[in-house]
Amino acid sequence: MTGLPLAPMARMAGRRLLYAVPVLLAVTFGVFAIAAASPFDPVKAYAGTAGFSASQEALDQLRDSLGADDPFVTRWWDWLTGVVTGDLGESTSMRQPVADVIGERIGWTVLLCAVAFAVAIVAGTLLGVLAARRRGGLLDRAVTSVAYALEAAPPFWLGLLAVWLFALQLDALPAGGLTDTGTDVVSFGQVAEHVLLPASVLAVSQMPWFVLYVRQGVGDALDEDPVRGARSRGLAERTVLLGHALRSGLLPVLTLIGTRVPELITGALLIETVFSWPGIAAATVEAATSVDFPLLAALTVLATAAVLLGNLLSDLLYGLADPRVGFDG
Amino acid sequence: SNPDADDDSGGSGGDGATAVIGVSTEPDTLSPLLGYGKDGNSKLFDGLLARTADMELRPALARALPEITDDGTTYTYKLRDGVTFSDGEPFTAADVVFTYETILDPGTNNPSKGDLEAVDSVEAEGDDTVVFRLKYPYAAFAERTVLPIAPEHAAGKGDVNTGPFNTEPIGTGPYVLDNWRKGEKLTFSANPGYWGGKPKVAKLTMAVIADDDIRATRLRSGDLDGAILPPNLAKTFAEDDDKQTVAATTFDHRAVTLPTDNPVTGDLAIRRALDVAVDRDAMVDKLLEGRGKAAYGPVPTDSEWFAQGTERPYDTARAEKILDDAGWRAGDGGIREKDGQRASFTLYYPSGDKLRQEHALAFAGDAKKVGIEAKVESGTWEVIEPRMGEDAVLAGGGSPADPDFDLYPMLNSELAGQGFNNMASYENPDVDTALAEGRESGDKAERKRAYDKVQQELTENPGYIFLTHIDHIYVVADTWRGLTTQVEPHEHGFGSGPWWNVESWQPAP
Amino acid sequence: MPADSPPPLRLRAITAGYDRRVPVVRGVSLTLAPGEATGLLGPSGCGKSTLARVAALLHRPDAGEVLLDGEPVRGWRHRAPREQRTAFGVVFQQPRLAADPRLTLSALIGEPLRATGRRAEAQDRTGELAALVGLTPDLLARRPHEVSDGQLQRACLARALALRPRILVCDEMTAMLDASTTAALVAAVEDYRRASGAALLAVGHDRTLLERWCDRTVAWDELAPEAKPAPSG
Amino acid sequence: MAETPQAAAKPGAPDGPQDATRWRTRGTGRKSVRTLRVRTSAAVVALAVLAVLVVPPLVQLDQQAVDIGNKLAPPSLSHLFGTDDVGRDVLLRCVYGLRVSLLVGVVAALVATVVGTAVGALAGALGGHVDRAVMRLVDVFASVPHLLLGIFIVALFQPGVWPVVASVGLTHWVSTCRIVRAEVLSLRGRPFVDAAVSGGASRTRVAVRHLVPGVLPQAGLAAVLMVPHAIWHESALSFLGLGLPPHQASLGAMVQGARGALLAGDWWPTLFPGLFIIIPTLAVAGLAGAWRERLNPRRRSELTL
Amino acid sequence: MTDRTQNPERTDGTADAGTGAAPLLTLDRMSVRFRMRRGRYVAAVTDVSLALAPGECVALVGESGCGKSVLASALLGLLPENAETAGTAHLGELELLGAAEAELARRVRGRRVGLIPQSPAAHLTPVRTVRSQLQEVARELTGTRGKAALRAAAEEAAARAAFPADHLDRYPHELSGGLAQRAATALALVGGPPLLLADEPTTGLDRDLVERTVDELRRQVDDGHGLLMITHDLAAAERIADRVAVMYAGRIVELAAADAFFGAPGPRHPYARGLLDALPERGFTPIPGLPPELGALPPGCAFAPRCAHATDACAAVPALASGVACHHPVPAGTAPPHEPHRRHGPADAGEKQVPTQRTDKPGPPQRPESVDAR
Ligand SMILES: Nc1ncnc2c1ncn2[C@@H]1O[C@H](COP(=O)(O)OP(=O)(O)OP(=O)(O)O)[C@@H](O)[C@H]1O
Ligand SMILES: Nc1ncnc2c1ncn2[C@@H]1O[C@H](COP(=O)(O)OP(=O)(O)OP(=O)(O)O)[C@@H](O)[C@H]1O
Ligand SMILES: [Mg+2]
Ligand SMILES: [Mg+2]
Repeated sequence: MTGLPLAPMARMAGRRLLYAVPVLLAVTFGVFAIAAASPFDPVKAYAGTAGFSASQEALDQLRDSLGADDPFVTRWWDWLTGVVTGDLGESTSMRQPVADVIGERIGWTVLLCAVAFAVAIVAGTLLGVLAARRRGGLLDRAVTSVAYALEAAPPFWLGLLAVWLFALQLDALPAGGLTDTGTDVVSFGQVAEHVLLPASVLAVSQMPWFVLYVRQGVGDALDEDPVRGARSRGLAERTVLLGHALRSGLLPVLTLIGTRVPELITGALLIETVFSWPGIAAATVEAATSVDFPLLAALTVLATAAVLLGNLLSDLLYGLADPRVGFDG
Repeated sequence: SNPDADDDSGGSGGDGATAVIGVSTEPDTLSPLLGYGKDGNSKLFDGLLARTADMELRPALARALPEITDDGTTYTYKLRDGVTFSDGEPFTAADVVFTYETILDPGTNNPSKGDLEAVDSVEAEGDDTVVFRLKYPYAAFAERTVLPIAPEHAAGKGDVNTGPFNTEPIGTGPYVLDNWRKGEKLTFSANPGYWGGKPKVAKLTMAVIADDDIRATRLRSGDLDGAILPPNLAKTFAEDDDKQTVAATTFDHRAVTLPTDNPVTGDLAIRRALDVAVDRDAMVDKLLEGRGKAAYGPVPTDSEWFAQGTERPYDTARAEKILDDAGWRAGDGGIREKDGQRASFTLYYPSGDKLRQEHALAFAGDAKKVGIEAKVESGTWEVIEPRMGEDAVLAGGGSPADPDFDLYPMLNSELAGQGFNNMASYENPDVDTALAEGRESGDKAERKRAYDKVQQELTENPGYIFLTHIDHIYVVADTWRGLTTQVEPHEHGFGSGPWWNVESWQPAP
Repeated sequence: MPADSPPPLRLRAITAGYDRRVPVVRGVSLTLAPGEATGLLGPSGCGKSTLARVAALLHRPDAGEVLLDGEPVRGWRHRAPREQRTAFGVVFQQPRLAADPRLTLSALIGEPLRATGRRAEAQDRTGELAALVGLTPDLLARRPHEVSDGQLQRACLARALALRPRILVCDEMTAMLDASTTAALVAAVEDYRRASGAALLAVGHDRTLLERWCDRTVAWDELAPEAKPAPSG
Repeated sequence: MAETPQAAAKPGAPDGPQDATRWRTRGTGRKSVRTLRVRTSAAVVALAVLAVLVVPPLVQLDQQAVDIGNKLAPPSLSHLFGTDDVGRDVLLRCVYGLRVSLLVGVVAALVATVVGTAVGALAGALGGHVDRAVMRLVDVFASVPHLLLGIFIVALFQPGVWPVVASVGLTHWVSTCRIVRAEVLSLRGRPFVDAAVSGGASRTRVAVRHLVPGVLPQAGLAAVLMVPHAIWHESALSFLGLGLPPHQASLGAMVQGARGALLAGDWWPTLFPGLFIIIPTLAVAGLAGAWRERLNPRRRSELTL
Repeated sequence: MTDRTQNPERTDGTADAGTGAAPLLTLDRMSVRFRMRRGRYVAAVTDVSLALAPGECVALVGESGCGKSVLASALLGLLPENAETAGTAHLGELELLGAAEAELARRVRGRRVGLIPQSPAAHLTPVRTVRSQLQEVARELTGTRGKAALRAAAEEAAARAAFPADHLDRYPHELSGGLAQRAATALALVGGPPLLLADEPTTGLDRDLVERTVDELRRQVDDGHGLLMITHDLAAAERIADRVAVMYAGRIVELAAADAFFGAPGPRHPYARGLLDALPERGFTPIPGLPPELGALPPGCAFAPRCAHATDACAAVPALASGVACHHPVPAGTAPPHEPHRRHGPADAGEKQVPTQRTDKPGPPQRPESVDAR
């Protein structure tokens, strides 16, 4: 009858959109500032190995032509005014317009992250519920121990292990790339097969938080009166777990959806490198260390947008999931 | 930019072999104007000259080796006829002039334009002759003209620094670019109209795999046909029947800089003691799994430029004697002292470089045995660079083409402390003189004498402790015959490895 | 108590609710005379608890005025000065929800004292209050889920009395309790009121009880002429 | 919940109503297992702390002692955990590495948890405009990719423990903050908060006494997860070439640096530091789990240490 | 306290129900205790024996904290982990106290035994609307499928419990106390269980609603369902119950037919009399003394410390004999404390409860001198 409380949700989304502007300004300014303060030298980075033997004159010329001596505020302002007119600038480290750099790669990163995140959330929630069902039981102990252990395992390390196991020992999945090395044809089947391993590794590296928070939330909820009430009504164990305990214990999990986005990006950054995935995250480190301001700014904006969206999504979801919280943020 | 835009690769499966090669980095650009392929073997392009397996220059787009006149200041190249770019346009002298002039243009962000510093002017004389005039006689100049030639009609359009030519190159080379999916791979197919004949390997893929271990694993899983690997991983393929290991000898050295301004590393006795205290053979054996050579200078022992007799055997007793004689006496914790100065210095290596870390640790271990402490620290180049004047650095480098390329910037006192040139601020007037002689003389014997002198001086006053020359190791599937390598420089990009001449590979019978 | 002193609590034309468009309480006025016990009867769901929360400065009304000792109240909840908030002792309708599950009963009872910086008294006063409401010592160390609802309600009453409020608001305080306990707690409240002269607003459904307990019992519809009929009829 | 009841868990206690009564409980009597686990965890943590505090100053061995002639020696009596690829003793480096990694992990986790809980509780408890403003500020922190900030911080200073700690601590409080805030938002409308307000509690008091205890389990979980996470974060930085210098052996970097050796079949330089990360992590998690159970008012009465 | 040598008298069983049918629920010396720290125990329910026939309603009354709710929870296996049980509780063939969790969950709760929990607001899942919880129960217990059918089922259940339909889409925290109570009742009625345990089903309800609820429950009983109604609302108990069980400190101390209990001759146990006397329409005087500590019960009769009639005999636990467990029961036939009460039935449904006339307005109840129990 009532459906979703669309009006307050829309108001919240609108408010967030307004706030996004100062947040984006602050973040990009901050990134320009720290990048400028960092000892990385755009000229050396541009020159790469050639820089070691380059003559001072050549370097000076390069410095001049890259505008590397301009104060960062100027560069930020230039970038900003450029962006307003639709010009994202040109990436010095990729020798390409920023729009091209991003356009070519962003889709694959989104695909990887989306699949991984979905898997992490669904599988993490399921495992967490199963573990919480019998706290202290064998399954619980196994799942929690593995979760903690995984949290200590860096994604690139998991990636290596996964490649070793699935590509080498079992020969079940391709070890990297977007398509088979021998072909350039991007077909659905190829991509689906190739995304499986990197996405799983990324998902597994994200899973511990979901598993443990679901376990904690559901476990606590199981001890409380509402679950007692649900049990007394004769609901099936599954309904009690999913419909009551999980629903009550879901709040932190929904919050995680927002807060794990930065971790997801960090993870993607490493996973893309390990699996030769042609996405954008791997370019972040290069953009940062070569102080490629236009690219760095664009990537930061993307990351910020992802984070803000994730947070908005989780805030909306927990307004829906817990009516006591509401859509006030 | 659509990833699946060009797909003419499907048909090539039938009419030719394919090769998939794992490389660790991808190029920033494929435009020669910004430095791609400047040392030759660029696959997509040709230079005026090219190198043979023995690093001899041979004609490529030029019909013959250049004619050198005016006391070595004028180089005249006659161009090959009938060469076309892969888009069908003919190759002319104008393209050569365009290429060199664009690189030298101050607006072009080509960091290695210093290589062409000697060039005064480039002129076309007719369609098939190009004349380079130099500011000063430069014996090694011909070596620079392996630089790839870009077509004026294609590369001249758009911004040279960020234009589309960077990612969609057109050249005269044996291969054309099919597709470049950044971060994943580059695929090439054989250029059917290649002036040198269509290559047997019809399709060439360079898969970008940054991590050594992953590269090794993918090679093992059959995903790759060949890859460059560090020695310890290459070793794991030794027993593999369908893999061959190809080791390229190199000029790629690892050395510890001993800054002159540091009271410890600047001390001659310390330098000489360290020079004989390091167990180079053990390093080759253990760190490189035997894939390399002990280094006594930038020039490897098997180079024709090596000054015979300058090898220094490992001799801790001698090192201790040198130190004792110089007044460095054992002090606290086994570290020597002299006039209140502890024989201790800091040794940086660039963080993340495992091989250098191992060299640094091994060096420190050896130094400790004779009572000298090298405190190993790591840092990014940004951290290291300002400290190079006082602290030792585990440096690397090496370029096989000509001894001048290495020795001059490394040892010339004029370049002391300038960027990464002469990192140890080495100052030795005799060396300076010899370097100038070697650089300017056109006579090979004369040059050899000069460089011998330099190497001799290094034994007397080692400003760097050279440790090893590192072989570059490639593991390749056994489906190919007659793989060779060139002598490789420190940097090994696309043009190195057994695939330096992939265009002439023959499939195994 | 001087007769001309202003009423300790006066609600004037209060409109309150949880959605401005459909207020639950409309135009309700109610005055508590000094020392007087007022019983409030009304059908379930009509807004009694809401009104009680407004009166205790816990819920901001949409319109209308609350006068405390003749002074209009300007802020609600934390915006109200502490003296105003603590002038009320509130016993909530549902003890299970009104008790922090993490506190033992003795902490629960002593909490207002600690919160207002009277930590020193807390220990003694807790014991006193517990005895007053008939909580045996073994219960004091337990947490809410380890005691029965009635026992918890006793603790909540003790908590409400901890700061010696001038006005007691008891929202269905005895609904959970058996007759004997009801009588005992009412006696405890009355003892307290006799000693302190506090006014009382007792919300309930039991006319007999309220009439027996209070000086005056009002029905909900008497308070707000225009109030719509209670949703549950 | 027990699936099967257990008959007569205990004979009637002397003060029970009937000595001869046969009592059954629906609990599974897992308490003893739990107690054992908590004790083991405590022992492991104590051992780790002891190792970290006592061994390095006591042993005075040079963990950097390089002996390339003896590289990748398998575990033996002279090197219990074998040697790594430049011949350093793995056991000794594990102990030193534990020191650095625990320092990085624990300090970063503390920073993240304390800052996150404080800010989250503040925003959640105050609500309204304060909440919005604070949370947007938090968004700013959350938006700079963690590793990026880490790279900048580490590059800005020399690689070392404190930059790494800062780079982990400064970014990771955000998730704790949001988790705490969400939970506080949900808690602060509960009737027991009304009761506290009416009892004269100030905003801070409400937050500290009623809201924060309610979110401590969540915050505590984040804290525990942060320890191994910080360890991996450090190793991710070393993966990118920005980790700790070699004289500060860190477990994460040891594991990640020994990948090649593992592929070549030499497992010890990977396995032992890996275990040195995982076992203390599990022990800390075990203790923290017990602590969280103690926070849970419904489980508290059952748990004894 | 070990003098319980005689067989515990089989309490009067189903005779009163007048149906002669096999009992629906039979409790035999059922006990529940809680394990506390330091090896101490709280004896919440002790040796309760009781039978409940189909079509019968037993009202369980007693002082707050005497163990009523624990008894109900125990029957559904919903006790916390530190609880231990003894004795038996048979629901037909099934022994409830020892039954497996799966058995209880799948076949007993909601289907054969319904529970209206005390503190209903706390027992609703806070993050879901009343409607969704009602529909869920309907789907699981009655197998109703389809959107429309579920809606109808939910609305019907709500109507039975007098829960207003326009409040169905609210979340539990948006309900008033009375609304939550009705929601809980509606939820328990959905499955139509043969045995209903109603723990204070009328708290927070006004008189009209109490009557509607009680009548609805009575209708269930008249349809042959059994009802164990735990209540403090003696008027409601009187209106609905066939028999009254009075519990004190975990034991049933009196078990009597409702008319006899509320009318003549009235309760026989001193505690029960005190309870009735405490009603506001009667004396409004609490029973003196503090409620007993269940963790440290005195040997013998737990009520003795507060009992005016206590003698040395009370040092032994009195057995429940002919409906009362007391060494000095008020003899049957003593004048009832007050005027006769009405029985339930449609005839008097509309009749308003007439409060005890009060000749003069009495002051607030005086706190009696407490009898020091310690
Ligand atoms: N937090 C809330 N949000 C929305 N509506 C609410 C909220 N709390 C109560 N209501 C609604 O306001 C109305 C009045 O509730 P209130 O609790 O004041 O009633 P009450 O008179 O105390 O009833 P009862 O006697 O049943 O306790 C009810 O319809 C209830 O559903
Ligand atoms: N989990 C528990 N641990 C220890 N003691 C408990 C626990 N739950 C209940 N008790 C004790 O058991 C006794 C019986 O509680 P119960 O809830 O059954 O009382 P009740 O008769 O329902 O009272 P009320 O009328 O107040 O609801 C009480 O004295 C209570 O303190
Ligand atoms: Mg109410
Ligand atoms: Mg109860």
